Amino acid sequence: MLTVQYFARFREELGTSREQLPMEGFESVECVLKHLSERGDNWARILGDGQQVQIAVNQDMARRHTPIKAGDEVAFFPPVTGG
Amino acid sequence: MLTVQYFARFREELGTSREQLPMEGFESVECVLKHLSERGDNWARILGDGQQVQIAVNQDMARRHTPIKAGDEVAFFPPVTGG
Amino acid sequence: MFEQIRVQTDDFDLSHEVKALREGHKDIGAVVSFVGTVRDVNDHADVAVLELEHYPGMTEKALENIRQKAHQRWPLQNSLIIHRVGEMRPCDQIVLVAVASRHREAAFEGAHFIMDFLKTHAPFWKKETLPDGTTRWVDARLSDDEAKKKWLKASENA
Amino acid sequence: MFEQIRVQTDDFDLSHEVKALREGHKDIGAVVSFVGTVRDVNDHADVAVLELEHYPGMTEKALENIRQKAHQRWPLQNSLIIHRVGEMRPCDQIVLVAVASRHREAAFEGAHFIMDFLKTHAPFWKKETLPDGTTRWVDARLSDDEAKKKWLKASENA
Repeated sequence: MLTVQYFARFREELGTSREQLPMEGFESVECVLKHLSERGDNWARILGDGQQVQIAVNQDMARRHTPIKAGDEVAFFPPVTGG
Repeated sequence: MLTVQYFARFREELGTSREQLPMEGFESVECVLKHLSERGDNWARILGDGQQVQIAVNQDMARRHTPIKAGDEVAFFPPVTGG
Repeated sequence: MFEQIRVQTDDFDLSHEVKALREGHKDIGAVVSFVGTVRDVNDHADVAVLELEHYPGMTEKALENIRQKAHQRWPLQNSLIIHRVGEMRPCDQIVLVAVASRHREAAFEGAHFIMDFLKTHAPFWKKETLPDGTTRWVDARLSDDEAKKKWLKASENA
Repeated sequence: MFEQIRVQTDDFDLSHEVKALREGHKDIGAVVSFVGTVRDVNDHADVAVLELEHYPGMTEKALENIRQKAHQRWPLQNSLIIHRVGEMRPCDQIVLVAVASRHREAAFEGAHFIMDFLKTHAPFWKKETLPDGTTRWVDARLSDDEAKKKWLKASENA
């Protein structure tokens, strides 16, 4: 399994903050994004190709090609605006 | 007349913090320095040619070639070390 | 015990924190602090409430990582990052970064570096509520990304 | 009345001063403060007492001049320089420079600029007393002069 988290605007617009995904041959973050964006409208609009998505894997900033494995915690969020 | 002030190490080593000098054709700070350094040992050592002397004229940082006139307040001191 | 990374809802006191930061380090000659505050106007609209969301766990890890990087890069005696979360109002303090060093150059650069990376690498998000009750998420500033890049460039040239 | 230039024997409170600096400016988003402190070790010798001498009249004029230059160069909402004179001891606060702006870049640069010019253009002199009672005047650091020059260079390139 994979834990996926959403924050801020993504959390609000996708209507969920956290879910478990079965590992379906996800080699990298890219595969997870592709899988999720196939869910339809909001998912494609927010997580689809060309969207500004920041990524964390196991609480470290990551990229689309970052490899993932079962048990990982993956998070998607808009560009951060702290400080 | 000219008011001349000395600060910090200069004040201590010259044994004076303030004096009045008659204006004897002093066109610039350079002339005053030359006049003072002719007083002898400590004066030559501290204010003579090639010494590191910082200068203020009327409470603004100045240079050796800064012109002066009667009534001016001239100050000589070592490089500042505040902060 | 002085915690160098704190994510909290409570406000903080600058004097108190800087004093604690210096405690036990007699060779500190310079402390640079940055305090970020809620402006009442952002992009030409009044702000009534600002809400700070974060990613618990990752936030602390990201901040500690940034802090460590600053210590690797400059000779710093101590440093501190406090970031508030939850609801804040105009003029409230949001963030404190304080850096202590023997000399001022390292303290200024270290604090500036931490703030620039905090802005781009720490998982915080701001949501504004306007006086009419409408809300909007604050957009990331392109200039923040550029501010971060100047440190990467400086590092390559070093 | 908030005095933006102060030369005093008394200590100061950082929180109090930063709060006063921000008072009435709701568009401030960033405050950078620098606190200089007495180190107990300078050039490998213990310091028991530090005495700060200054040039009354010129000091205030020089500090105000530096402050104005910073305001001309960056969009600053407010700024403050407090410099202590007289006798101080290790760990005592000597100087506070605090600068408030809408954004952090100007606040960091403005505070750093003021400190670099204060170090080379404000008439203060430090005299150390060592534990055995001997005294010595602190030498100016060459690096302070170089630090100032980087701003002149930046200005020429601008």
